[in-house]
Amino acid sequence: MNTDTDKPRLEASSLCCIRDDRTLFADLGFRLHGGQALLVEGRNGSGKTSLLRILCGIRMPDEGRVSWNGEDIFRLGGDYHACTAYVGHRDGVKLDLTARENLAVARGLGAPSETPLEDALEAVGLSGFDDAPVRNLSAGQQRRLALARLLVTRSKLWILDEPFTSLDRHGITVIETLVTQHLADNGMLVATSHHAVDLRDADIQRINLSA
Amino acid sequence: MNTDTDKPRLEASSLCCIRDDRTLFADLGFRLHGGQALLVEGRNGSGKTSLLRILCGIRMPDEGRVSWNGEDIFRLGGDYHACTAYVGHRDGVKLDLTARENLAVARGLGAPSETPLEDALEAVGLSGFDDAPVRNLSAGQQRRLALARLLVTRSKLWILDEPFTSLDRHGITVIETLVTQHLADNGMLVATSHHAVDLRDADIQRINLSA
Amino acid sequence: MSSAQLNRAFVVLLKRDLTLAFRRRSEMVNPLLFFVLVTTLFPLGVGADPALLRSIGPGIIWVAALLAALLSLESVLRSDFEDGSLEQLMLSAHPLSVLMLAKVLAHWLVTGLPLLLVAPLLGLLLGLSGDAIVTLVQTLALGTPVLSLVGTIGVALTVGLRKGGMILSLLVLPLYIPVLIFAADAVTSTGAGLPVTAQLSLLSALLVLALSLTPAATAAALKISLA
Amino acid sequence: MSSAQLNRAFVVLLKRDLTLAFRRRSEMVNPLLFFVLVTTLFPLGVGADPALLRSIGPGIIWVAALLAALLSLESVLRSDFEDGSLEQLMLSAHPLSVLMLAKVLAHWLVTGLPLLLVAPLLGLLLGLSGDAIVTLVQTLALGTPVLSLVGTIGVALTVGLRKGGMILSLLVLPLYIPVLIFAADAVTSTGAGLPVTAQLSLLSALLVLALSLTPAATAAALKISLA
Amino acid sequence: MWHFFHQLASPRYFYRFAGRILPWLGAACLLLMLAGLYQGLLVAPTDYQQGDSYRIMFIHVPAAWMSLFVYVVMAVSGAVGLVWRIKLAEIVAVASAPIGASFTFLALVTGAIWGKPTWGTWWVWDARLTSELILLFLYLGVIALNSAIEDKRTAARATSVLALVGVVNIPIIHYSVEWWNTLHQGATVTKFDVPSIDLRMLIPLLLMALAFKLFYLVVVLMRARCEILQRERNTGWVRELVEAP
Ligand code: HEM
Ligand SMILES: Nc1ncnc2c1ncn2[C@@H]1O[C@H](COP(=O)(O)OP(=O)(O)OP(=O)(O)O)[C@@H](O)[C@H]1O
Ligand SMILES: Nc1ncnc2c1ncn2[C@@H]1O[C@H](COP(=O)(O)OP(=O)(O)OP(=O)(O)O)[C@@H](O)[C@H]1O
Ligand SMILES: [Mg+2]
Ligand SMILES: [Mg+2]
Repeated sequence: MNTDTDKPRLEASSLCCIRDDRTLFADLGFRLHGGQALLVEGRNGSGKTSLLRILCGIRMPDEGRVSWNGEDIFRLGGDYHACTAYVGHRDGVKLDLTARENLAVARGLGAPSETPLEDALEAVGLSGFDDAPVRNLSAGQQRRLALARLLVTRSKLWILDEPFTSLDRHGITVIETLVTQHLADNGMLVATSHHAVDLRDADIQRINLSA
Repeated sequence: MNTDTDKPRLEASSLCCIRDDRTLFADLGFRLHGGQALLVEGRNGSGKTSLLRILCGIRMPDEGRVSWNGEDIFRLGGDYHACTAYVGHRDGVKLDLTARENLAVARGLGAPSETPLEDALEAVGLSGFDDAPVRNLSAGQQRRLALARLLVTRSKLWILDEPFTSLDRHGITVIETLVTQHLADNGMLVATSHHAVDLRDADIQRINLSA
Repeated sequence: MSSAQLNRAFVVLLKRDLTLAFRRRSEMVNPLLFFVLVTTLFPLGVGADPALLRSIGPGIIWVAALLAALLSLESVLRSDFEDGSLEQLMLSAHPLSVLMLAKVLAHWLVTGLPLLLVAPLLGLLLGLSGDAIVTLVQTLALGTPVLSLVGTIGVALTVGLRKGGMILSLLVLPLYIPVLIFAADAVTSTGAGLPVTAQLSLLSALLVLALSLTPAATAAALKISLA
Repeated sequence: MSSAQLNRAFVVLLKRDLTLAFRRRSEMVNPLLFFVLVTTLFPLGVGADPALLRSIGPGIIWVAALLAALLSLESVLRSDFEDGSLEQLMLSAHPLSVLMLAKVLAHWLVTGLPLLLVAPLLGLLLGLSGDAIVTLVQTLALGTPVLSLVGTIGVALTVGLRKGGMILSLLVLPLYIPVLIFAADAVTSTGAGLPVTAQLSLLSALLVLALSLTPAATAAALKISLA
Repeated sequence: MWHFFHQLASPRYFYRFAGRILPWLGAACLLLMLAGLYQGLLVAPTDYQQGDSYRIMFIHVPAAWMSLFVYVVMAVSGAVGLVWRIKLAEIVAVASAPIGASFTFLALVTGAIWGKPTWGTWWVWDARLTSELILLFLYLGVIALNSAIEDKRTAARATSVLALVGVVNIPIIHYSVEWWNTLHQGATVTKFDVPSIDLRMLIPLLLMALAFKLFYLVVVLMRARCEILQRERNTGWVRELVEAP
């Protein structure tokens, strides 16, 4: 693992993304340090999800590069993934497992943090639902479970695509608190949201893709 | 066809719907005459779609009955369907056909109205897109096409499930105008919508399923 | 609804499905290729002895046709279900059974008919005699529509389920057995120089039966799945 | 990542998939039933002559195993793709190829192993000798993992497509042919009293080759499909 | 030299370069083909066993050779495209598949036509015939996958992976089929060996083989040019090209 993780740095330069020969964005760049958040904004279909997937390393940019502490993320591969956590449009939870089992899998596949699974569930307001199959949880509760994944691995960089989908008012506050805490711990955030996000006095950059 | 279609009447009495042993609503009844609209309201998952599908005759109510001009809609079958048009959550348009071909199919399967296909496309703001495969239209345009179906058959009763999904401001106004016109022509409307619906001074009933 | 309108609805739907199939031409050949592939697996599995292949050839070709029909069946209703067109068909003013018949006809024209055309080739590969090949095509002409008709009931029952594929096979394959038996036997008998009118009339009877009964069953099954 | 963590990830994923399969027990038996059904279709198609059945038995059982493997394959990745878990696997800190190996192993334990258990029964039905049945089980033990491994590449390539099923067969069946040939031949040879070490070592070689090459190919294919 | 290849890999440059050499290649192909056919059909002597029917060899054998050759080209360029991310290589891989499939089909059909007079049957489950048939299936799988994926770049990359997997399997399939055949079949009619071929037969055969290679080159270049135009249709240089008179 990278020794530099204490002052992490995510950089993107001259990114370009083309889908079905429509250029979604071009020559996009930014630099993000520990403790900072990047909010990506834009209309439906403007390319927010595509950008996030490029930053995750799921998708190759059509031009440009993304680097983590100065190294290309595709070169880093697993070492980069060990520092990141992604919650996408789809929750990535298995409906036939219980909430706890889902978290255990997530932890087993990443770099485990010290937070016990129960605490992670409690943090997102799911204590008491540990052993129910996720199929019986409501959409909002499933979304909370997906977000609880962020806590069970040691990830500096959280990449969240519409984290507040299907969350009620209380759920949104809970997640905002978690994110603020993460930023205060020198973590980083890249997120999209159609809702306004209240991160108190965090250091926030914004990119608007519809502009 | 029914001779009574000039003063149509939709009645529901003591409807009850149960899903996965959860009672969504019970003992629900109403009576709707030509020129009137019924707006069904309620939270996510409260049973709005289920109610609309019962009114369409896709689903049997667990109790109670729905009648059209005094006759049970399941008894009437095709004769009832000839008087109704339904636009559900899913558009029901084929992505590989053109807009015009889609409308031609819809007309061929129902009781054709006199409106030429071009006029129907124009009414929803799709003129110029007649011959593009629907796959290349945006989500909002696809929704407009689905709504254009309402115009190509002679249907007294429109049943619309979230008609405004993916429509922009202008699209919403267009549809509201069509609906107002339909009501003025002695038509009937049953609709759900999370948005506020502006039907000017139409005669509106409301049912709230979350209450 | 008048019967003229019903006729028109039938033609409209048939034309729609054929147009759709034509717009996705490249997918149209898949069942055909599958049919050829499965047939060629057998010589590789049982050995290349021409006499042996000739004797099991009819059975092999028919089993392959069964499987090809089965796997292509899903497409009859699945995409209509997913984009909501199926609801619209249910809510049309016309009897669902007639509309289903139009869809099955389209499916057969697109996936069954091509099998008839390529079957002689497979017959040659497996060393069937000319007469046997003629009977093979006859049985396919009578039998594959039955497969489409009967299979559609199964599809209608499973269309709402996520993992349709495998369950569908279990529902439908047992129903296919009579067709398989009569058809394969007819071809084998021709190879042995025996008359086959009995088998062919039985197949025709099955076809008539399927034509008259299955559309209603499919319509009923659909109404249940969509509710 | 340390190799202890990698081991743990492998075990976690394997356990996850087995738990999931177990929670959906009723779907687990489907490939098995399909296998049995297809095998029993043949006697119906080719006639009941015992000598004939004995001689084509190995080929038939193996073709049925091929098709059963093929149809169950989709499930390896499809549901993970649909609920977004596959993205999470790609973004885990561990090599995707190792994780894929865990998934394939789970798939084989759930769908391949049961075939081994029921195959003797089918062998008996088709009149294979005791020795031949032993070889049949041996070849299935060596061959079905290859089917799972190779097939997963095809699934990875088609997982994002709407109509995966039929295309998958076209991609994968030709690649299955060597397994079919060696395995069916081994069983037939045993029946004829010939030694089969050559075939079995070839099958083992295929297994080793597949184990070492396919996970990387699957991982590469997945990265392309998900991008 | 390196600079030349580097430039060539840029679609725009390749488009123009291919456009310039295409007429020459086409002409050369035509000449060779005519010469080969003339030599083969008119000059070469009648075979003492097969009569004139053997002359289909001048189509069959080159087509069969090409069917393998094209697959290898496809896999290699696919690999190059995957490893070094050279778009042009992907395009060549994709463009090759239908051509290779056509050669394979041609070899099968001409072989079957040849088989009827020589062996008295259109088809036997001979090793070489069977593996040629499977090769056709491999090609068709590649084509099917490519047309099923809507995004062109993804399609090309997926196709490349499949072609690579296939090329690993070709020798395995080939030997397994050969082995299967020797085990199952006694003496077959299908002994291809032509012990010592008459020079007057060999020359047209080689001419035709060369002509087929050139033919492949011409068609693959044409298809690649089309593909490039389609992929780059939104770039400036293609717009200029289209708008220019
Ligand atoms: C459908 C039937 C046939 C198929 C699929 C077929 C396939 C092939 C293939 C794949 C090759 C190239 C082999 C290689 O380069 O390794 C080939 C070469 C050849 N074939 Fe055929 N063949 C068929 C029928 C025949 C027949 C009937 C004859 C003549 C009796 C014949 C004569 C030859 C000859 C002389 C060669 C060149 C041999 C060499 O390269 O050493 N083929 N054929
Ligand atoms: N799999 C795909 N293949 C081809 N084009 C796609 C694909 N997915 C998305 N697109 C196109 O890419 C564009 C950007 O999609 P993306 O999902 O990045 O948008 P977004 O900004 O996240 O939108 P939303 O607010 O709806 O989440 C869209 O116009 C869409 O049509
Ligand atoms: N196919 C189904 N099987 C079982 N339960 C279902 C099914 N479809 C919906 N339900 C359940 O029925 C309830 C009502 O669903 P319905 O679709 O009628 O809600 P709705 O009011 O239309 O919600 P929305 O505002 O999200 O459209 C939900 O709680 C849902 O869980
Ligand atoms: Mg998005
Ligand atoms: Mg609803």
